[in-house]
Amino acid sequence: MSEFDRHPGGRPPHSHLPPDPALRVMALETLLVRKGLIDPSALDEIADHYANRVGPRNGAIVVAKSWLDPSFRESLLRDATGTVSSLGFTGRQGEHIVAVENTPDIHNIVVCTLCSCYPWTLLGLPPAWYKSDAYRSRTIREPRSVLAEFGVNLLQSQKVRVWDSTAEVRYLVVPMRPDGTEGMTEDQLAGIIARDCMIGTALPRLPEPGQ
Amino acid sequence: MSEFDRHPGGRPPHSHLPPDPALRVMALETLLVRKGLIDPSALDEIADHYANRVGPRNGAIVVAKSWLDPSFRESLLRDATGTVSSLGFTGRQGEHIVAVENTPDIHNIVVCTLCSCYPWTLLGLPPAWYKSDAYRSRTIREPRSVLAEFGVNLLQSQKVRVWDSTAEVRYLVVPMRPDGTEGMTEDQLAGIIARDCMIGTALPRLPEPGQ
Amino acid sequence: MTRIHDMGGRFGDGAIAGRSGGRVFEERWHARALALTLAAGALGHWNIDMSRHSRECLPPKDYQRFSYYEKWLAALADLLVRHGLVTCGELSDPERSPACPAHQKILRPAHVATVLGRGLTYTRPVSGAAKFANGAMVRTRRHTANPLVIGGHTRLPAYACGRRGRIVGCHGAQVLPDSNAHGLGEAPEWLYSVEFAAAELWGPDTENPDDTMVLDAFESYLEAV
Amino acid sequence: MTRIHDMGGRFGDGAIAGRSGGRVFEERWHARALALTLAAGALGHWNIDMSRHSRECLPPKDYQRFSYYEKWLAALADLLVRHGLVTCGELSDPERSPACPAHQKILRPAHVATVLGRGLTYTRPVSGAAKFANGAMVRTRRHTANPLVIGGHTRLPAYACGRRGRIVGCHGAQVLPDSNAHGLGEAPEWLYSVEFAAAELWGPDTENPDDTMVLDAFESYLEAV
Repeated sequence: MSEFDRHPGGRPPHSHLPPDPALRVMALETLLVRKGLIDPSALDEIADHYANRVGPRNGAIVVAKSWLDPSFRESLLRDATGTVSSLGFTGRQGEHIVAVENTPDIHNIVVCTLCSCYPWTLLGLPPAWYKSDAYRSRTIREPRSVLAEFGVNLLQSQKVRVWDSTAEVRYLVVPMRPDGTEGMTEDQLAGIIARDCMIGTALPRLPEPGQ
Repeated sequence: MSEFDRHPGGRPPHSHLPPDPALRVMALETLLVRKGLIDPSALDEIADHYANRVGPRNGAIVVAKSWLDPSFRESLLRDATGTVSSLGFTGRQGEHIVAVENTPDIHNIVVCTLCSCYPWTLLGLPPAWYKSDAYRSRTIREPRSVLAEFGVNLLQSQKVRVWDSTAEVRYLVVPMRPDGTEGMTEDQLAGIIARDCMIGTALPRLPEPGQ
Repeated sequence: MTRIHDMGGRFGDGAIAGRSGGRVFEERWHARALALTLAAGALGHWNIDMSRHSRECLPPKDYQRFSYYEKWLAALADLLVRHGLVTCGELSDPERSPACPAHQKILRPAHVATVLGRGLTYTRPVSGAAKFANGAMVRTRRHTANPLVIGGHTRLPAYACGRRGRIVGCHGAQVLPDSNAHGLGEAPEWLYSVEFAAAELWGPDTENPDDTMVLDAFESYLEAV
Repeated sequence: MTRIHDMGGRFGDGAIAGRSGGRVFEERWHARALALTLAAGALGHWNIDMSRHSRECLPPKDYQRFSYYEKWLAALADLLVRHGLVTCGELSDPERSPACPAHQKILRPAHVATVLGRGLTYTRPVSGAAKFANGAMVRTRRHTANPLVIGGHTRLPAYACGRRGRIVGCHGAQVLPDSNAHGLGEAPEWLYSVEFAAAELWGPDTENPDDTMVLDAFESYLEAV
């Protein structure tokens, strides 16, 4: 047994917390506040940061710019970390960004098989499905089956390239710009670039006429 | 997804049974009796067979005979299936037996990493620990650490050989005959050969003097 | 990776609990679950490899939380539905099911001792001699995958894929689980015991380089080296 | 086999649930669990690799039954005890713990935006050039085991052990998780993207032989072929 698998009394420390998850968090917060390790108002700030300040709109702006500006696109593909930093998109779980571009030949999709690595600075926190066992176990082996569940139909000619986020590099998928978006502004374009397009599990879609 | 992993409605059939295990068995028994698939008195017979008719005494007799009779030993090591059949030890989960003998050079221990294969005809049903994840995952990689948990201290010179029961062959460990057993009868010898000695997680011990 | 059951060598499971033993059946329902499984198996709709595969195919969340006989029960329910003997609706409400006449192969108490005591040999005749002799060096195949069925049953554990070992025994030709589990025939093959050095299997996690591990491998799991 | 978290390629997990998305925090306690983990991390007693390893070391039964933030919480509790900041007794009865003065690195609300927005680069200077050029063929090491610590942390997934691939990118030299997770120093190494043909990884389970999988691999995970 590794030393990490040995627990005195056979019980790992976390088993001493209450069984209900909400009570478990409360117990831990109470304890850490008493121990002087946590300032509860910092917790509110952190929650607010990820609930309201970072989210997939950041990534959508990056993609929209790359569609509109060839030199931005070139810069993004060459040095995404520097390029998105210049837009102020920096921080935890976004320290090293690589942009991978879909083409008529290649469709990219991102997974983290070992945990749930994800570009927080560009997409916010990952959705529950991205962190699920089914997505983690299956995407790396059967990406086309997973894509079909998400309703993504690839071009006949497209190969799939799956990126397993195994280090601190975070991947941003740059989808192909759909037909019919000529003349749209950066803001309008960002509006059709949903979060999943930048993970690789969706394709940008024009709003239905009349909507 | 393999076809075995697809379930209409996302729920595998077993999830339709009641949550409590005892009720689950009862529901299934009720259903199978109604469907004409099960005769409940056959269930009593099966339970009685494994509770009372087969058990580690069978294996202990085989080992004791091998200690007492060199030609039996030779026959057991050459063709265990035939040899134990001649004693009437035949049946389910004992169709193909191989006996592996401990020596001053080699200590044998048996595990089934993929499920819980075990020589039912010679040892009865496996104990809960044999079927546990911890035994299955660890024994094949760190047999000495597992043996230490069972209180087994090997001779300095002994190598460990772990048998992973991956097919329909079932392994019987033949322990070394301890000193001090000279003159004991087959029945007396069988009395010191506990079940775990024939899995490889214990060594035969003489009863304490006075017991 | 195959499935959750293929756990040989996994870290994290902690100490082995309940080493002192205990009763044959710790709960009355354990005996009933075992008996139900054997009695339903006697109907002949599936074989032992299908039973094993049904347990392996339990969702990992269920496989990890279920106790041993809960796995048996769940796998039995899944087999019964897969083979058309019962429906999901009947599982959730057994009383709703109509009473049926007895199955023609229903196991009666008078036959239990005979059936259990007889066993089922897995040895089969094959044409041709065994490919590997005792002492031959072999390598296991590189992928644990079943070559016949995607996600299918196999008895080559993941920890032993692509590893060099030595033939230390031959058990004759036996039914191939990879085929039999999927109703593709018994496809018997020569079955060998293959011995591996601990370091070949575990690399830096080797506990003691003098130790060895032996597994039973079908001929198609092996190539000469 | 490493641990239960190393599930890439595993069969049996079924359909992907909840694909339509949902709120950032589905429950209020999710936000609290995330925030607690980040705030406790800011105290500087452990690094991200230790956090990941703590989650990986959850017993498989817990890892499979816990939801995502339950894993975070449990791993946080284990880290706090391992690093001597709290005791098991205090976890079961927080009110019994004496009130303590603030830790000198306690995260205050005014610093949250700065700390989260700054991030932590993992790039480090190393002496010597990268060993592999773009386009070079490499093979991953044969065992997923951490060579420094038995049962230790590594970022080489089991499905990609002993496989041939091609270098398709280099991300500079970065902190080596295998060392950093165990307090053995940052031991930076060149980090590459390595691309594998699907069939090399999955053999008979390959979904489409035209597809590829790319992972980030540290130089010591690779050998030239």
